[in-house]
Amino acid sequence: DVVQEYFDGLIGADKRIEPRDAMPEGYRKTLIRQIAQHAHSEIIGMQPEANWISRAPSLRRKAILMAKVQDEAGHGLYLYSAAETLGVDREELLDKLHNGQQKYSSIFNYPTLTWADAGAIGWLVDGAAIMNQVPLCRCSYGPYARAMIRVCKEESFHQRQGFEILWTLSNGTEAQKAMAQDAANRWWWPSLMMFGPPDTGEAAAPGGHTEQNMAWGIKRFSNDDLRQKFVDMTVPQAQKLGLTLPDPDLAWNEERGHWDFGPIDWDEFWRVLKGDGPCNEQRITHRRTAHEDGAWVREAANAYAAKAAAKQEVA
Amino acid sequence: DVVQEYFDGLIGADKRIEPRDAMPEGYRKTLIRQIAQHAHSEIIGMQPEANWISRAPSLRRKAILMAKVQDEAGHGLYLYSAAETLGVDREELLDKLHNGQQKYSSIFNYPTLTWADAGAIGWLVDGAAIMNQVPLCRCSYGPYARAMIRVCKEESFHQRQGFEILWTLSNGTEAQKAMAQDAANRWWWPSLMMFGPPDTGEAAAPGGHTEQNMAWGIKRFSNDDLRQKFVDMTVPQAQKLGLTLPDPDLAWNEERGHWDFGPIDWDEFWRVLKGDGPCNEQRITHRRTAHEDGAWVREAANAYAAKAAAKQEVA
Amino acid sequence: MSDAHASYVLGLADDALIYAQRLGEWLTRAPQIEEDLALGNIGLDLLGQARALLTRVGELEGEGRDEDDLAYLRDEREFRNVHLVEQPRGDFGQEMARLLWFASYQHELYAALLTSSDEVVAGVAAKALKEVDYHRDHAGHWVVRLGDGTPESHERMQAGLEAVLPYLAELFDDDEASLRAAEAGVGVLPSTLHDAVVAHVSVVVAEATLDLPDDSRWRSRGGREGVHSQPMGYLLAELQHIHRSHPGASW
Amino acid sequence: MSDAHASYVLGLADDALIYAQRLGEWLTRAPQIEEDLALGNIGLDLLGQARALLTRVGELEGEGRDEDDLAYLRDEREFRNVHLVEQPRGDFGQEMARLLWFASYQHELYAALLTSSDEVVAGVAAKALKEVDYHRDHAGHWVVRLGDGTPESHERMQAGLEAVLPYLAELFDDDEASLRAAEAGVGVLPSTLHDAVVAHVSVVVAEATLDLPDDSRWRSRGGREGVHSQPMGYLLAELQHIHRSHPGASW
Repeated sequence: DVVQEYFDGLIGADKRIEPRDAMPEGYRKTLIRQIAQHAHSEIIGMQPEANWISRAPSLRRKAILMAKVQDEAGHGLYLYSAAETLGVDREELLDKLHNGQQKYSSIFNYPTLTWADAGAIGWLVDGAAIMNQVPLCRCSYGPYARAMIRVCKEESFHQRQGFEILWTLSNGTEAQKAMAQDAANRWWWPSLMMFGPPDTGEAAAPGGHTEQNMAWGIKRFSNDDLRQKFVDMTVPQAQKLGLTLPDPDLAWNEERGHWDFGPIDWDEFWRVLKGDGPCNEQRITHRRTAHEDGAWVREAANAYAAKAAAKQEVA
Repeated sequence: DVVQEYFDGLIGADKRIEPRDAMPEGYRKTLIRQIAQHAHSEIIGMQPEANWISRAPSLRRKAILMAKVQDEAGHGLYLYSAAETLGVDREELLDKLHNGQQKYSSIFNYPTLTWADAGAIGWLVDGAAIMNQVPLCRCSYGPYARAMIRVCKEESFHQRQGFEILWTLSNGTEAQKAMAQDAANRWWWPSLMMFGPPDTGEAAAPGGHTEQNMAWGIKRFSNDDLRQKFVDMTVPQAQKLGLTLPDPDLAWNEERGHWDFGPIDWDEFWRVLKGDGPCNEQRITHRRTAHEDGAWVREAANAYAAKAAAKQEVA
Repeated sequence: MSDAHASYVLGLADDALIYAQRLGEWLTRAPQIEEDLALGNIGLDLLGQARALLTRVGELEGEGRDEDDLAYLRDEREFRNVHLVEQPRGDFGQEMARLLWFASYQHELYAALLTSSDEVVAGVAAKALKEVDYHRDHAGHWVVRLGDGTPESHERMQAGLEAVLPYLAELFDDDEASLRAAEAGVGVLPSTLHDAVVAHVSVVVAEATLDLPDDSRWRSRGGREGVHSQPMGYLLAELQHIHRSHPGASW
Repeated sequence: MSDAHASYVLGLADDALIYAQRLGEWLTRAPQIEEDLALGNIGLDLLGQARALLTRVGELEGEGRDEDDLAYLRDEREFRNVHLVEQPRGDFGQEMARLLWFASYQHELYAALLTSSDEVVAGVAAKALKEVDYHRDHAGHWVVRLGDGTPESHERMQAGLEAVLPYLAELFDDDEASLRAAEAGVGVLPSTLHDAVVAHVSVVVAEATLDLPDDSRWRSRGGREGVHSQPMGYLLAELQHIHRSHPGASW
């Protein structure tokens, strides 16, 4: 069929697919699901950090944190817009988030217990996110790739800010050092889980689409490859921070040229993914409440816009 | 008329009127209004202190404060019961509180801004209340007089606790001393206003009922007499606390054998009484919200009681 | 005196302290004045238990910390209470659901601690047992009245039971400190209390014409290791702010 | 450098700081993502103003206090903000009513402070004037959209205007510090800003098909003397708790 041939040609030539281009339904659906999940993660991901805005321990940090959470709202907007180029609208995607039909990154189902968590999220969670996202800047779908370029630029800024928070803490009082170490202890393993289930073995995702997604140019590296890259990048940073990562098996493997690391608790991963994490319920309820409380405002804005448009037509 | 003669005879002999006794409508109405206002004051008066339960600076003080606020709820209950002996019910009185038809002591329209205010309320506000209430222990209406005896006993306990809070503060750090002095500054004048408008002069209450109430044995001393007694009692206590009362005219008058004090801002008194105090709106809204939020609970309790009674009848 | 001993007692103390803090919020907000009184009383009882237990923890530690040092100067990660007690106030039905479960739990707990090898703990348990007997009854009566009251109250009371459900399993988790405290005869294994607590609550819930909800889609974890839910930080900010604003002051 | 000078600037700073704190609460709670962004932005602008002004206060005092000492280590009675900005978050309509009034006030204020004899204050005013121009517009657009939107939004927006009404008079009270700061050419008398602010708001309210509410039955007083409303203590507990929990630490 002509559509498929044209599409395959573009993909084969490593060219970008644009909204005007015809594309296979599977490709479109996969992209919508992935971009939406990514957008939802930005929006839900605001919550754990917003939890510290009111209590940030200095005004400078408060300002940086507010700006960061705001950036995440911005990322959400770019990404919903990218998804909308595929013929869905934001309201529909939000409904799917709220009723559980679409997911967001499971990392945001962990609570932020101390100020150091604002640092650990920047350093580890944004660090892992960048690792996942940088390849997406070359994704075959144009609007997604362009959104990712913008997102990645800001994320790496956030990652440095997170590192800087921990740097200050680990050079601070005993209590601050302990706080930084505790945050590293709690966020390390969930960060490794952000790359998704292993490529092979018992815990691998049943019926994974990795191969197809790679063929489509939506995915460029396997989960385990990205995870290894992340570990290799992060271990030296932890050393610089003077923090111990909570894995006794962590060791440099001269032969592989990589850091070895211990087994991940995939039971926890699947448990949290399926809804039994510390904050799944709270995150969705918070989000849903904001949306429902704001319904009258959105309706009013639409009604006003309609009236204004009608007036313009008359005039 | 026989009722009036019998009633006058009891009053003349300084005997107690009891619920079974016939009484003039004016006496009954005056008592209902006064007892209700008194009960409302206990209930609204819980709020300024409850504001400090969650933040009390030691566990011992937290426990004492919780017990005190609870006692006030208890006082409210005795007093509503006393009013009910006059043929009204609590729900009706609460409605009148909530819709502004009945008043509560205006002192509770001032906010509690610091922990020291918990002390100042005990020391000054409870102190003034006791001064007003002790004579009521000999009030002509039996149930009211008996409720007052119980209330006064607990109030004087609270007054001592308030004094003790301020004593600790004024023997504490500089910041604590300043806190105690600030509380005395803010609560002194409103406490003097608790005795009501002056007996004579421009600011006197128009159409006052003092004479009639005295004849009925409901009131035993004039507002100004009670106020003077309060000043005379309190000034030496302030000296003991090392606190300065915010009145440059305060001076011992050898001739009168009383403390002279400066002019009271009766404009402020009338303004706050009429609704323009710092917390009038907040106090009533808080109270009304609690009542409305609890409506379903009270309805359920009634429905359950009715069902239980019906079952008992069948059995 | 092992660390586990102090840790175990600290868990008991923090449960009581944090729930007292939440119950204190009801004063001036209860559905009727009698309940301002009752919930204040229950809060006071719990505060009293917390004070005695915190003082005991201070003795066991031997570092000179008193009840106020422990209540006001620990950070969130050092609090050992379960998530159930730190959750924000819901409606009155939800509070009665929480109180019924928590008082039933404390009832079995303190009954078992009567024979604690720590005499102070045994003493606290003896006094507290009478208190929580009343708490449990009080909550039970309300659960029945609300469950078997009006259609609205029935629905709300059922919702209250559902709302607290995810926080119940944690009450019965055998954490490290309780394992070692039980071995030493100081404490009791929480898991051993489960059946009696459920039995008591089930009777009340049945009388209330309500359903005991099924297993929850998720459950809280980690309070005993100081991993709390987000409302905890705000609760502590309120609890500790004034005390921390005046370092070293006496009150 | 008089005390009145520092006090006056502190009042400006605290208004901005405390309102920034309230606006920060909207992040993750706004009716649409664009508003999370917008309210976050406005909060950030105010926080920036507060930081610059607090730093200036520290210089004027000459006691070595920096912006964080002033924000985190003052007690409630030392804060000089008006009651309007410390009130708890209402619904979005009420927030837009508050923002419209406050930004209109700040607009006239900063316009007048362009010629302040305190060059730092004049500099902050110049930068802030552009910011609050946007804040005022943003709030104005929403007031119009909500007032002239649906029947529900009309009603809610009207209720929002009523809800903030009691807190407006205080914005224009000439307190001691402002009297002296105005005399010295440092500041401006709040009362002189009143008419222009009301004029601007009136135009917006009329376009929104709403009514400017009549005088309030009561009005707030005393914020500039550190006499606040009860929500202020809780706001400060949240703002300051972590900072105060780590005396002397750097962040």
